[in-house]
Amino acid sequence: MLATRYWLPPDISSHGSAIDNLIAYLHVFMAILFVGWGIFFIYCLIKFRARAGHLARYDDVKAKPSKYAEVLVVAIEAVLLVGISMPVWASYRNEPPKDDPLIVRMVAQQFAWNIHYPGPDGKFGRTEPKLVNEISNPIGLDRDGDPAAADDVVSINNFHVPKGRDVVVRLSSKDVIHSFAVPLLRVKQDVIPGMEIPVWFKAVKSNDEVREAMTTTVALPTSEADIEPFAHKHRGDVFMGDFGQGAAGQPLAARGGWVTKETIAALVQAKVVEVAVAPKDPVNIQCAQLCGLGHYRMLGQMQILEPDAFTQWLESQTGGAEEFIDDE
Amino acid sequence: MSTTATEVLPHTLTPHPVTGMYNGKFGLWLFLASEIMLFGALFSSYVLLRVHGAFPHHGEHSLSVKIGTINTMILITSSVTMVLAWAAFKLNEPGKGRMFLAATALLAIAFLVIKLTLEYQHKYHEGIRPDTSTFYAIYYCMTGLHGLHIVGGVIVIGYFLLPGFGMWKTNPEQYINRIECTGLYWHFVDLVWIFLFPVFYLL
Amino acid sequence: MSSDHGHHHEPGFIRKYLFSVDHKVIGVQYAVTSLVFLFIGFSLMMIMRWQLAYPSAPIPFIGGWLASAVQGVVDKTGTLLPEGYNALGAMHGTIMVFLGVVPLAVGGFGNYVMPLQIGAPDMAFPRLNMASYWVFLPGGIIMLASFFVPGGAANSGWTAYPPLSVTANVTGTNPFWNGQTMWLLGMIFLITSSLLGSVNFIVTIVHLRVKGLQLFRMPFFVWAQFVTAFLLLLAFPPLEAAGVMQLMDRVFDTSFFMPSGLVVSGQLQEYSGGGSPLLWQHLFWFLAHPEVYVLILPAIGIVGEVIANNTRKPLWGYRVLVYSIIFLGFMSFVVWAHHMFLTGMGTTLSTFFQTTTMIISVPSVVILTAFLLSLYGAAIRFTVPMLFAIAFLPMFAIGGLTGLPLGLSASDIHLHDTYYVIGHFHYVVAPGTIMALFAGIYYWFPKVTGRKMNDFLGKLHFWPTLIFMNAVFMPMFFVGLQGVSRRLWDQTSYVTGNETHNWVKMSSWGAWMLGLSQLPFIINFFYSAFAGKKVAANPWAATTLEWAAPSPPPHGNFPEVPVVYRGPYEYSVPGSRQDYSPQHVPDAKLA
Amino acid sequence: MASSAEEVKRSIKTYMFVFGALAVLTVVTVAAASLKIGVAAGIALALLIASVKGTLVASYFMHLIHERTVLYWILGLCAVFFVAMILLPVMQTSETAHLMDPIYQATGETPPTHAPSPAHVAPAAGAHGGH
Repeated sequence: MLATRYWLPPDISSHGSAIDNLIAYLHVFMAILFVGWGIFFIYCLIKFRARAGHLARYDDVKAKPSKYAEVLVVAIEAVLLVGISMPVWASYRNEPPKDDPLIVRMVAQQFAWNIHYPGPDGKFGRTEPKLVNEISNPIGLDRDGDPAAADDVVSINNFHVPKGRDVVVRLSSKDVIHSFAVPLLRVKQDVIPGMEIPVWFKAVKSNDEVREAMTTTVALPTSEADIEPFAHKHRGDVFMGDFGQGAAGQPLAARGGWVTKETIAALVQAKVVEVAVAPKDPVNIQCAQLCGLGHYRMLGQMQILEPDAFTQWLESQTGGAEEFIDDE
Repeated sequence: MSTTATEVLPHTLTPHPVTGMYNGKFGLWLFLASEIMLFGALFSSYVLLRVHGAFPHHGEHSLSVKIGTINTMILITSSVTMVLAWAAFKLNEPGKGRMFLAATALLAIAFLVIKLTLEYQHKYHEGIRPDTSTFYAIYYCMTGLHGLHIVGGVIVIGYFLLPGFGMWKTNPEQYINRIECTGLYWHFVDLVWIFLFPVFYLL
Repeated sequence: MSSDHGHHHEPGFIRKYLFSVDHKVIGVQYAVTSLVFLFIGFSLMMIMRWQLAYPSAPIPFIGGWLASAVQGVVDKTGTLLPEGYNALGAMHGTIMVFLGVVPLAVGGFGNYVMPLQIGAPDMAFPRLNMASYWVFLPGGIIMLASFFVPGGAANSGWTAYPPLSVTANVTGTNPFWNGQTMWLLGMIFLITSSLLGSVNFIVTIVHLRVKGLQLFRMPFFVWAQFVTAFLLLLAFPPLEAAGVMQLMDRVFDTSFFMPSGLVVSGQLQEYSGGGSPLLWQHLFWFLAHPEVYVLILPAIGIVGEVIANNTRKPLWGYRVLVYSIIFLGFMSFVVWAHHMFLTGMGTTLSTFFQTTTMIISVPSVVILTAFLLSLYGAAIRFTVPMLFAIAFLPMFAIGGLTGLPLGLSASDIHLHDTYYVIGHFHYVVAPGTIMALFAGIYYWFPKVTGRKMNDFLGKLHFWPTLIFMNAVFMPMFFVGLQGVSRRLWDQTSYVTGNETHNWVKMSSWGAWMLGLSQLPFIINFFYSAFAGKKVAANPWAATTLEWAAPSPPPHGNFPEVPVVYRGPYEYSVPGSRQDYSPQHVPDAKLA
Repeated sequence: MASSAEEVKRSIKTYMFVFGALAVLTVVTVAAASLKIGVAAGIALALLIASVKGTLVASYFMHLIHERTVLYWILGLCAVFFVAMILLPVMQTSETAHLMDPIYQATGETPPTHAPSPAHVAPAAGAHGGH
C-alpha cells in the first residue's frame, strides 16, 4: 500500500500540502455535515414511523437549529474559499518562481510527451509545424535554421528534473487537448492546442527517495497458478532488496531488478515467503483529458534526480531524442 | 371536427390576465427568447474569435457594403409591410392585408436571391468559402442560419397568404393572431439582421 | 365522461397511440422510450466495466456477437478496443443524459403529470407536444445508428471537445456517414425537441392553471418542471449553435475550434486556423451545467411530492423550497466554467466561478434540510415510492457534498478529471436522480394504468438497488483521491491505478449486480401493467389534483373542471375528518 | 395594445415614422463606418446605432412597449445570460492568453501573436486573389 495521508497519494511537491490540507478540511467538514444529517434522518425515520395511535403534526416545526447550521455551512465554505482556495490558486497561477527556475517546454501529442530543454545557451530553438517528423524530429525543431536550436535537448516521455529546484513547464500541444497531470506533484494543467500555458512546481523528493517510501512488503504466491497474475500485477516493480539464495550464493532476485515471472517462480521454488518491492518509476505523468484511443497509454515518467545527477544527465544529452521504452 | 383538445383549452384566443397574451403569442415570445440565446452564442463566438485574434478587423475583407445596405433596406421594408398586413387584417381589410403579405414574401425572396447570387455565389466563384478563413466561416455560419430563418418565414407567410387563408373566413380572430405571431417572428429576423449588418460589413 | 364535450369521436389506433396529441399518451411514449434508452445506456457501461476490471480479457457472453455486429468496438477475440471503449463511454454519457434521464423526467413525468396537477385538459400546444416527441425519437435513433457506420460511434466523450472531436471518426468517405457527425446531427434533433417542449411547458404552467391554483398553490413538482423548462429554453440554444459550428468544422473544413498549425498523426492539418478550442468548452458548459440541474430538479420535485404524501404532513418550508430552486436555476447559468478551471484560467475568473459555485451550494443545502425537516413530526408510511424517495436524500447529500472539493479551484487541481469527478456526478444523477425517478414510477403508476405495482417485488427491487448503487460509485472516490485519471481503457500501468485496481473490480461487480437487481422491476412493471391490483383514483390518499381525475384519466383529463381551494400539501389538517385535504374539495365537505 | 380600429389607424402612422427612422439610421451607420474615428469608437458607434434600430423594431413593430412586465422579466433574464455568455468567455480566454507574460519577461522572448499566418487570412492579402 502507498503511504497515504488522507487517502491521498504521497506528496513530493513544495506546494502540495496546501492542496492536501484543503481536501482534508473539506472532507472533515463534509463528514460532519453528513453524519449530522444522518443522525437526524435515522432518528426521524424511527421516531416518526407510521403506527397505530401516532399522528402527524400539521404545524411546521420551528427550525432554529437548522438555520444556524445553514449559516455555519455558509461561513465554513466562505472561509475555505477565501482562506485557502483563492490564495493557493493565486500562487499556482500568478506567481512564477523567480529563483533561477529551470524552464522547459512540454509538447504533448497523441500519445506522448515531448520535453524540450533549451540546452546550455538557455534559449529555445525555433519550432515549425512544417518540420515535424514523427521519427526524427517530433517537435519540429529547426536545427539547421536556428543556431539556438543546436544545443537543445529533446526527450520523449521521460521528464528529467532536478530535485529542490523550481521547474517551469511551458505546455503546448501538437494536435488535441491533453492534460499534464502528475498526481504525486499535485500538478495538473490542461494542454490546449494553439496556446502556451505555464505551470510550475518544485519536487522535494527524488525518484530514489519516493521509491524507498513506496516500498511495500508483499507475500509471494504459494501456488504455481498464482505466479503469472502476481508477476503481471507487479510488472512495473523492482525488488527493493536481495532475496533468495542461488546455488553460487548470488541472490535470486537482486536489489533493483525487475519483478518478472521467472524471478518470482525461482523465489517461490526457493520457498521465499515475502519480498519488498516498489515501482521502478514511481512518479507517473498521466494525461487527464480524453485525447483519443491511446489516451490510456499516454504515460510519461518523471525522473527526479539529485541536482548533480541532473546536470550530468543534461550534459550527456547531445541533442538527440531519447526514446523511453516501457518494459513489460 | 378535430379530435384535439385544443377546442377546450383556455386562452387559445383570449389573453391571459397576467401575461396579457394568448397562448400562441406567449409561446412565440418564449421561442424568440431561445432564439436570442442561439444568435447570442454565435455573436459570442464572433467576439471571442475576433478578440482571440482569429481574424483582423474590417478593411481586409471584401464584403460589399453596397449589397449589404440594399439588403438591409429590403428587410426593413418587409418588416413594415408585415406589420401593415397585420393592421389591415385588424381593420377588416383582407384584400389589403394579403397584398402586404405578398409584398413581405416577395421582399424576403428578393433578399434571399441577392444573398445567394450576388454574395454567396459570387464569393464562391472567387474561391472564398467557409474554410477560407475563420472570418468567412462565421460569416457563412451566421448569415446562413439567418437565411434559413428567412426561408422559414417565407414558407409561413406563403402558407397564410394562400392555403391557410381559408381560416380568415372560418375563424378570423385566430387568423389575425397567427399573422401577429408570424409578424413577431419576422421582426425578430429583421432585428437579427440589423446587428449582423454592421458586425460583418462595417466593423 | 369525455363525450360531454360533444363531437368527440374515437380516433383510430394511429391517432390514438402513435401520433397522439394527448399529453398522457405522449408522456407514456416518452417514458417507455427513455426507459429503453436507459437500459441501453446502462448496458454499454456494463460492457466497459468488464474491460476496467479485467483489462484485455475477452468480454464474456456477448464479445463474439459484438465482434460481428458493431464496428470498431471489439477485436476478433471479443476484447474491447481502446477506441471502442471511448465510443461506449461517449455514448453512455450521451444516452444517459440526453436520451434517458431528461426525456423520462421532463418528457415522461412532466408531460403526464404536470397538466394533471394544474387541472389542465392538455398541454397548451398539443400538436407541438407531439412534434417534440417525434423530433426526439429520430434524434435517438440517429445516435444509436451511429454504432453501425464505418468507424463506429462518436468516441470523443459526451463533451465532444475539439480538436479531438473534429479529427476523430473521419474514416468514412461520406462526411455525414460517421459517428461524430451523426452525434452532432442527433444532438441538433434532441435540442430542437427540448426547445419545443420547454416552450410548451412554460405556456401551459403559466396559462392553463385552473381557477384557484395560484402560483404558490402549485405542487412542488410543477415548480420544478417550470424552472427546468426555463433552463432548457435558455441554455440549450448555445449548444445548438456550437453543434452547428462543430458540424461545419467537420463537414466544411472550417476552423471555429481549430488553431493553426496542428500536426495530427504526423500530418500538418490544412485548416485555415485561428479558431479556439476553448470556445467550444464555453458554449458546451453553458448548456451542460444548467443541464445538471435539468437532471436533478424534476427529481427533487418528485421526491417532494412523495415525501409530502407519505409523511402525511405539509412539506416543510414549501416557499423556501420554491425560492431555492428558482435561485438554483438562475445561478446555474453563471457557474459553468468551474468545469474549466484547468484550461488555463487566471485568478479573476476562477475567483468569480468558484464563488458562484459556493453560492449555488447553499440552496442545495437548504433543499436537503427542508426535506429532512419534513420528516420531523411526521407519520412516515414506508411505501415503495417512499423508500426510493428517502434513499434519495443521503445519496443526493453525498453527491452534493463531494461537489465542494471540485468546485474550489485549489482542490480541483488534484481531483479534476479523476474518478472522483465520476463518483461525484454519478451520486447526483444515478443513486440520486434515478432513485427519484423510480419513486416517481412507483408513485404514479396507479394513475397511468389504474393498477398498483407489486409491493414485494418493489422492495426486492429497492434494497439491492440501493446497496449496489453504492458499491458501484463509492469506490470511485477512493480511486479518484489517488489521482487516477478518468476515461482510461486500462489504468493498471499507472502506479496509483494499479494500487487501486481492487476498488475498480468492486465497482464492476457492483454494476453487474445492479443490473441483475433491475430484474424485479422489469417483471413488476409488465406484470402490474396487465395484472396488477386494481386501485381507485386516489390510492395514496393524496391531495394534489392529478388524483382528482379518474385512473387512467380520460381524454380531456377531468370530467368536471376542478376548482382549487388550498395549497398542495394539506395533510393532517386539525379539525378535518380525514388526514388529507385534497386541493379541489371545498372546506365544507371536509369538516 | 392596439385593439380598436382607431388605435390601429393611429399606430400605422407610428409604423411609417419608425420605418423612416430605420432607413435614415441605416444610411447613418454606413456613413459613420467610413469616418476615420478609430476602431474602438467605430465599433461602439455602429453597435449603438444598431441597438437604437433594434429597440425601435422591438418596441413598435413587435409592440413590446405595450406588453406586460412578465415578458420584460423573461427578456431581461435572457439579456443577463446573453451578456454573461459574451463577456465571461472573452475575459477567460484573454486572461489565459496572458498567463505566459511573466515567463516571456523572464526569458526575454517576444510573445507570439495569436493571429493566423497571413497566407491563411483573406483573399485581399493575396492567397486567393481573384479580383
